[in-house]
Amino acid sequence: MSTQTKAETAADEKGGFPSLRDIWNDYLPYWFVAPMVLVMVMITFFPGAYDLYLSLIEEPTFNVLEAEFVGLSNYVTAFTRGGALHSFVVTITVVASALVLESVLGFFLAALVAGVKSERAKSFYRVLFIVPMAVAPVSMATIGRIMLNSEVGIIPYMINTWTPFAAPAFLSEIPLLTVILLDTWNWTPFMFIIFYAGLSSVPDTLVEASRVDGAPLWRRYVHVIIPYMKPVVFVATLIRMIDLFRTFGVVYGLTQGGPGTATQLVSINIYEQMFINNQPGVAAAIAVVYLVLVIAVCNVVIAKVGFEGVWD
Amino acid sequence: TRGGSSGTSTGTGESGSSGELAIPLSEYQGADIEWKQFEGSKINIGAVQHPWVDAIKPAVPVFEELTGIDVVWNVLPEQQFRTKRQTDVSTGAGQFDVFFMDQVINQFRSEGWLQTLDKYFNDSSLYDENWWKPNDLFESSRWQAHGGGYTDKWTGIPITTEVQTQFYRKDLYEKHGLEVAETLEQHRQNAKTIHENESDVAGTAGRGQKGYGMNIYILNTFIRENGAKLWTKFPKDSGLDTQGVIDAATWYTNLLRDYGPEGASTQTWSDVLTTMQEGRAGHIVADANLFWPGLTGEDSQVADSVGIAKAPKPADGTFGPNAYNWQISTSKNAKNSKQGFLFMLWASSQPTNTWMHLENDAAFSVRQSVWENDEFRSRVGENFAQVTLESLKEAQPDPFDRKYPQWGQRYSEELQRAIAGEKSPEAAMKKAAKIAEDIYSE
Amino acid sequence: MATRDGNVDPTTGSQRLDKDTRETVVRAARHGILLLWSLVVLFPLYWLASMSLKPPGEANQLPPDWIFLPTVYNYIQLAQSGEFLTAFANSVLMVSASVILVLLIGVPAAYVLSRYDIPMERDVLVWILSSRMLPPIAVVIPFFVIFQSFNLFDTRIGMVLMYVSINLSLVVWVMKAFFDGIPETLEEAARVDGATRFQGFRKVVLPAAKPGIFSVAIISFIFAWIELLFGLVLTSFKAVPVTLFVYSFIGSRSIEWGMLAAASMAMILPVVIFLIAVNKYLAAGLSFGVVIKE
Amino acid sequence: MASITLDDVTKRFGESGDAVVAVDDVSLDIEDGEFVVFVGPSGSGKSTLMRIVAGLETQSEGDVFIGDALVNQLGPRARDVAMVFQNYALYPNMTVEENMSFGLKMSTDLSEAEIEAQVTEAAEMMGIGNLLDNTPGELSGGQQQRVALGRAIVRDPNVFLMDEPLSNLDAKLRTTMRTEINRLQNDLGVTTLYVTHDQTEAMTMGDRLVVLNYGELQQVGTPLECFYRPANRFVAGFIGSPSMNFFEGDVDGDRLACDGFEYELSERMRSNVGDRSAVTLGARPEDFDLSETPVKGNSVEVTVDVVEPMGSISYVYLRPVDQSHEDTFVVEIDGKRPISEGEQVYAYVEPTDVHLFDANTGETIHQRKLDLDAEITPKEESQSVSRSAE
Amino acid sequence: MASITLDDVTKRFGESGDAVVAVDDVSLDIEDGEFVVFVGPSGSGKSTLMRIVAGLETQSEGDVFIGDALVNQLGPRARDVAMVFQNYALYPNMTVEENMSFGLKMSTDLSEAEIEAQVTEAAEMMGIGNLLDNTPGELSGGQQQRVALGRAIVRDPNVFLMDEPLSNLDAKLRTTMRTEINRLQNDLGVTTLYVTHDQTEAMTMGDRLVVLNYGELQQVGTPLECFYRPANRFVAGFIGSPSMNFFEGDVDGDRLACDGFEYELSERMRSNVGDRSAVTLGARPEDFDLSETPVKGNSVEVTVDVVEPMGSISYVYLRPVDQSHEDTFVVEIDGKRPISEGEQVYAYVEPTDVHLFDANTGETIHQRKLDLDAEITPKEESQSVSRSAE
Ligand SMILES: Nc1ncnc2c1ncn2[C@@H]1O[C@H](COP(=O)(O)OP(=O)(O)OP(=O)(O)O)[C@@H](O)[C@H]1O
Ligand SMILES: Nc1ncnc2c1ncn2[C@@H]1O[C@H](COP(=O)(O)OP(=O)(O)OP(=O)(O)O)[C@@H](O)[C@H]1O
Ligand SMILES: [Mg+2]
Ligand SMILES: [Mg+2]
Repeated sequence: MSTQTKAETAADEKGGFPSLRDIWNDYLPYWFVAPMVLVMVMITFFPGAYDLYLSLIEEPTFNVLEAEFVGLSNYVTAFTRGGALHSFVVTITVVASALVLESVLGFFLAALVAGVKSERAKSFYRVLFIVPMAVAPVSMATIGRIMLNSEVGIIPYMINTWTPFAAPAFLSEIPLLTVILLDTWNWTPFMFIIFYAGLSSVPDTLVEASRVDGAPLWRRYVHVIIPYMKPVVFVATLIRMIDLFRTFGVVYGLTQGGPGTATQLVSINIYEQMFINNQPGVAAAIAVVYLVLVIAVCNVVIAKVGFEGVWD
Repeated sequence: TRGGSSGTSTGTGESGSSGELAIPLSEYQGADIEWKQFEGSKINIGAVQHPWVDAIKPAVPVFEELTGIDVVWNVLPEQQFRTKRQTDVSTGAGQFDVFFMDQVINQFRSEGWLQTLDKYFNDSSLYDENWWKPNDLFESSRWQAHGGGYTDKWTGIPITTEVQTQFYRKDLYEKHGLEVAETLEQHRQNAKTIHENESDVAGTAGRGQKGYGMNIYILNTFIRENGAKLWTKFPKDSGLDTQGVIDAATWYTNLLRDYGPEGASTQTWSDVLTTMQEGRAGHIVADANLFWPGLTGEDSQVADSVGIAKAPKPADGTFGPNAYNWQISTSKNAKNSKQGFLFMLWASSQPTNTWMHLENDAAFSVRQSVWENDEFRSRVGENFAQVTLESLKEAQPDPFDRKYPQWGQRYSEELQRAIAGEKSPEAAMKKAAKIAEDIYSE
Repeated sequence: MATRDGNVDPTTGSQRLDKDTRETVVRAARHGILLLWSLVVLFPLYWLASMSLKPPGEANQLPPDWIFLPTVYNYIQLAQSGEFLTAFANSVLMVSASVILVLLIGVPAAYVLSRYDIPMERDVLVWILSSRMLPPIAVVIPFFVIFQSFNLFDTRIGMVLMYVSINLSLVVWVMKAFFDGIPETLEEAARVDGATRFQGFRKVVLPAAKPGIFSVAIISFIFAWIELLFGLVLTSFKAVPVTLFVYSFIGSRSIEWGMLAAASMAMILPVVIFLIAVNKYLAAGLSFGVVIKE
Repeated sequence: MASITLDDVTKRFGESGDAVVAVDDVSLDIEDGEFVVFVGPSGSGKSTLMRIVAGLETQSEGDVFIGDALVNQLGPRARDVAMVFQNYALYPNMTVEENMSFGLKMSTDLSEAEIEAQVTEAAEMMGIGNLLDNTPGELSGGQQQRVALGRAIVRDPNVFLMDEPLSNLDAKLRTTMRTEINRLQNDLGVTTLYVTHDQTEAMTMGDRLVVLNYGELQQVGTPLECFYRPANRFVAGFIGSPSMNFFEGDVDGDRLACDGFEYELSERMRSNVGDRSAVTLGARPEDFDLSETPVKGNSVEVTVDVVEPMGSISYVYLRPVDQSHEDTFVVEIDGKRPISEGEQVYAYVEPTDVHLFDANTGETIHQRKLDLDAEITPKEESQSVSRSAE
Repeated sequence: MASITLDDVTKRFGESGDAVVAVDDVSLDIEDGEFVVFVGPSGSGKSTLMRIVAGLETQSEGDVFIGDALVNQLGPRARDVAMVFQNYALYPNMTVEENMSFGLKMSTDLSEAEIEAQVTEAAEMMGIGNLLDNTPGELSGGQQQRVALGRAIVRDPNVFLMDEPLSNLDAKLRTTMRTEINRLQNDLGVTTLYVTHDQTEAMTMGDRLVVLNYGELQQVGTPLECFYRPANRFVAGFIGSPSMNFFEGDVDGDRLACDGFEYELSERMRSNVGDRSAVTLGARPEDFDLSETPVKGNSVEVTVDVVEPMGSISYVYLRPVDQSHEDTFVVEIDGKRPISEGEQVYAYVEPTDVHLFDANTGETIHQRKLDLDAEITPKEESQSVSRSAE
């Protein structure tokens, strides 16, 4: 750690042992990170190691001595019969489009709400816009299915009766788009709330300076406000990206990855391999490849965007 | 409705030891079984959300009184239950002493997760053949409990059976002068007539969604009736690319695509049910015992106009509807398998089954005697009971080989693609055949 | 003073709208868009609510009865179900506890990550994030094993820890970003004022980071509140969260739309209450917020 | 390039009940190209007034015109002003160069190269040419302030608003900057409002001074007018450093009885005093002479309290020997003249150098005599608002 | 209460390759209770030095002692210092009262009531008593600065560090505050380091001045020492406002040939010059006399370029008639004396008032003569470090 961790106490001045309070403050950074590290070690190493182990053996067993290691055969299966590649493509499509939609929409809404003058209206929007996140995935999927159902769903009904357009069969004709839009409805709030909090920590003076400098509204955002809240924007987007990567519940409930495998996200594939096809080894292999991929993506993003644009 | 049935619940003594027992203990005490030998212990039952659970729960105090064993329940929807069951057995945790089993029987068995029950059947303190009357069970049910013919051992005990029949709108049939279809061609013609002459009503509806309880479950009926079968030669030839299969798939796909509702390829059984309930389809082929209560119940807008008949068959085919059994089994690491076995016997016994079907709206008994029971027949309707009973007697359940989940899932995906119009049924079935064979060729 | 023409901007020579008019237009546009999105947000919620208030069988009727006589039948059923209330209370308890705990663990760690030079910082950050990368489905079995061996299975403590673990990386990352935005001079001033590092953190930095803290609190609450898989696999009786309960209305024979909707509505409620409770802190950080004028 | 007119401008902060009146009914005409310096105590509303002109703050009442246009409704962008903020308000995420070029990019169509050239030139002028790639966090206070100033002057706006732009610079740099700003303003002819606390800046930079107190206009006039012809006691005391000494006195015929001494009023003073019974006498430190003996009339015998040597001059704090309280007044003497604390001397002011103020309203009733009167007499009627001050 | 010793302290920012040396090998002894004023151009390392003493920045090399203790390893809390930050660094979420009492709460055991009493007293002293419930965002610049100052002075630390604490105050308030700070420092006897750009503050407040340039010590001494006995050309030019005029010249026997005029060197000068061929002549603006005729030797004929009237004095910018370039120098004259631009006059400085510097190193080689030499001669050897400056 940096020079700042240096002891701050005048231990030698007082002589004798440093007090508890001094020990607390002198090693504050260590105390501060210790619980986090502890939890992290617990929740990362074991599951990761387990999946790796599982991906290398034939039959799942907890007895390592009994395990029959089969090398990369599970990986081969994953990419041949397992449809791993396809599900990566589907996942990346969903991640990329939903991420863009949600970020842009979330920021746009946050900025609009931040500019609302009336405190009460502001509060109203703030609460309302967050609520979709609170709809449990079970409800989302079940209710979503019925609302989108071509026969009995209210949304196709409304489109058919109130607009000149014919409603598409959401879940069979445009399943991917449906999934993306539904996720947008569901998770734009996440971006909204973080961006909103980020916006509220931009000092007024900066905005004022840019106004005097003659920047039109959008440039103020592009050049002053967003750069200032860059860390927040970056982190929110990154986290959302990762969450999108592992999206499961709603999509599974909605389409079960179908029709066919049109919406078979990696998470759904892993689920099916594990719990339906009962091929834990293949599931674990996909998980391992996937984890490596996501870590690589994050590393690149963090290195390229984070450390070269946000944190330097 | 059965409002408020719970996700997970401790089912110990809902009516408690106080009050009347639902079924007199004497019905059981006559058996040559030492019911009380595990007094004071407890069993944990993992179950899916199923009418069987609702039907049996009020009777459980009887079992508790009879044996002194406490029963606790873990009831979940199918998908969630599957996750939990698999976690439990694959890690050897053995939390469930008794749990619902379905298509994965043979897989679980070959993994060594399931305990076969024969040693308990052979234990005279646990089993009395004369009392339990195994031959009262439908043959198809017993066959499925033996791994669909893949083993000669009991893998569990069947508790419910479902068989496919045809439901149709009597009013619409009357209006358009239609006869109830006996052949597939008639079935299609009826759909066509309704589809073309009724606004807002589709000719038919059917499961298009993938999954082994979904589209292929229905299709398998027509496959067998077309003279084909799954695994012409196990494990070399899946039979999925035979002409019979391709014809069946083409017929089913075209039926749904031509006269089915929008988005048929994503319809699940519940969508089909809802569609029919709301009067938006002319007829369906679906599980008699599960759909009948729904279609005639208060949720339904067509309660008075729904008719039932045996499933159609090809003009030159043999009748053989698909049937499906839930069974309950016990795992290798379960701590109270013997107690569990007692529960299985008790739950599937004639007195319990009869009571469940007389006192509840249940209609899924695995016992022929129940279907022949007059009181039951008058409750559910003579026509329904007769159609179902006849169908059950001739039912031909799917044989679930050990890797059925793997290839079955892919097979259903292919069928779904065909229904969605992404590829031809023929191509889909050929692909499915290849997948199935590949899986075993490794 | 001579009266002057106030509507022409001399610098551009272009006709500009009067500021009041312009403000009104902008305001109308702003609220127009916001209301539109409100509608998008509200319609499914409205539909959910209406399903929960309709008698069985009418939930999915088309054309819908836009106006109908609401019945609270479903809610009464819910309220009478002791199990629902137990699970609900259980969830509230576990989730709240987990939010407090995750903030206690995560916020200080985020502070350190933001303020100190950490060796291999990037890798540490990625590592923390990696706890969030795998789909829960891929890690639930190992957790089940851990829970079994530490006797955490089906305990509230176990679930609280689980919730902490799913939210920790979020809290650490988001809070790091917020701390990055708080000028270090504030702590310097505090330390010169005789505050210990800890006091500087608690009394000066934390208050400035309020919007961030409260927004991650909300998000963590929601993530834990709607969490399903871990609740499913890691509990069976005593620590069952309310999410699982919603499943009970998806039967093998029919879906109880009204009950499902009522339970879903009931699940939204605590989130809304929580939101309203912390609402005012969401925008009270360093400054009084950017007011985007024009 | 534009004139600025403020018409009865008032700004209140907070709820109407306990509102702070930061600017109180200020009317002001600033000509095109004029350089106006705002002075006033801390909190007197200078920054607020600037922000109102910039369009950052909306006045509670009154109108603002830039050129002939009423700009009440316009934002800063439309007003085309450049501003140096009191707290710099640099963009922390941008380098110095980006900070300085931002305004140009936003408000002009100049090419990258032109912008760079202008920014480099301005940065060189500010002595921060070598810091162009640093971010504000890496700069010293004075460097930051110069960036803030540079950011404004690279532009070619209608109006310059500069809020204490040199407060963190050392005297030498300040002199340079002062000259640069003046030169620039002359060259460009941009109307400029300038806030400063520095007497030198106030006296030398502006065409006119605007003196504010508690949000109210005290006087508007050329620096020398304000210095030699203060409209009231507040202005007299505020302009000039060290500030004017005031002595409260009771009029007693042709004498003024102050605490510790009596002062004989001249003819002109008497007529100006009229029938007031209490007036305040004011005399600037630099107008006093000290002598060993009471050379002239009106000499006051004083004790030297403190001597503050300043180099070329010294400030001497004196207390009338007969005075009942401990207050001192200050006089300025030649730095090389030896004088020591405790010494007793006589202080004397020429009667022509004395101001008299109404003791109640603070209004000036008698101005000093001035040789260069002609020179500083306002061309037009001096806009002076006299109100009671302090 | 403690002495402060800096021992070869160096501070570099940035990577070793292109590091900025903000403080360059500074050694300094500050006595217990001393009031030391740091001056130097913007960016010369004053704030950095303060921050090193506070423990906010760790020096790259060297040791810092407070009292007898080596404090390199101690944080600000253990050093027990109070600091006024150049940019105020007020806590934005706290009210003025909370801002001011924070330090007391953290570093003392005083009761709530005592703290409140002290804060209220200090706030009254600062003239911000009525703003106690406001947050910093609602204050004017000067008010914020007073809060920052108040926050420091309510405490009773070992050392006061004040970084331009009065830069945003008006002259009058500044005078008051100056006196208050001095009084307080006298009363408490707390060692104080004070950064200022204000000549008056620099000359009047401190016991000693520390002059910095480019992070290097230029001179340490009493204010008058620095003024009258500058160690080098940089100090000579930096202290005093307007600053000393410099003329480059070539030594030609006993004459100095400058551009535009020749200057006859006195005996003492000649001996001080030694064998240097190029020296710089320095004379302060206030030491010049202007006359219509060349009264004395060494008079230079000059043209009046600009006149800056300042009230009691005026600054006149002059250019030697024969000079080849356009540069002017400045002289200070009586404000009442009439003079107009373009006029031709003669400027003259007494030979005793002239400084000479080595043209290459900038080192002072000849100091002016001084009557009160005795008074300002350092008691001990003046710590002066002479290096080439500018
Ligand atoms: N964090 C930093 N990183 C890089 N350079 C720095 C940093 N802080 C200060 N500097 C540089 O160090 C030098 C000294 O800065 P310092 O703030 O001490 O100057 P100062 O004497 O206080 O100036 P001023 O009077 O303008 O406040 C400056 O050139 C500045 O740019
Ligand atoms: N946002 C605000 N809310 C409440 N009061 C405010 C606000 N801004 C300024 N004030 C008050 O208005 C008055 C004038 O403030 P202003 O900043 O104009 O003073 P100033 O003349 O610039 O002073 P300084 O020389 O100290 O910068 C002050 O008393 C200040 O406390
Ligand atoms: Mg101000
Ligand atoms: Mg500084």
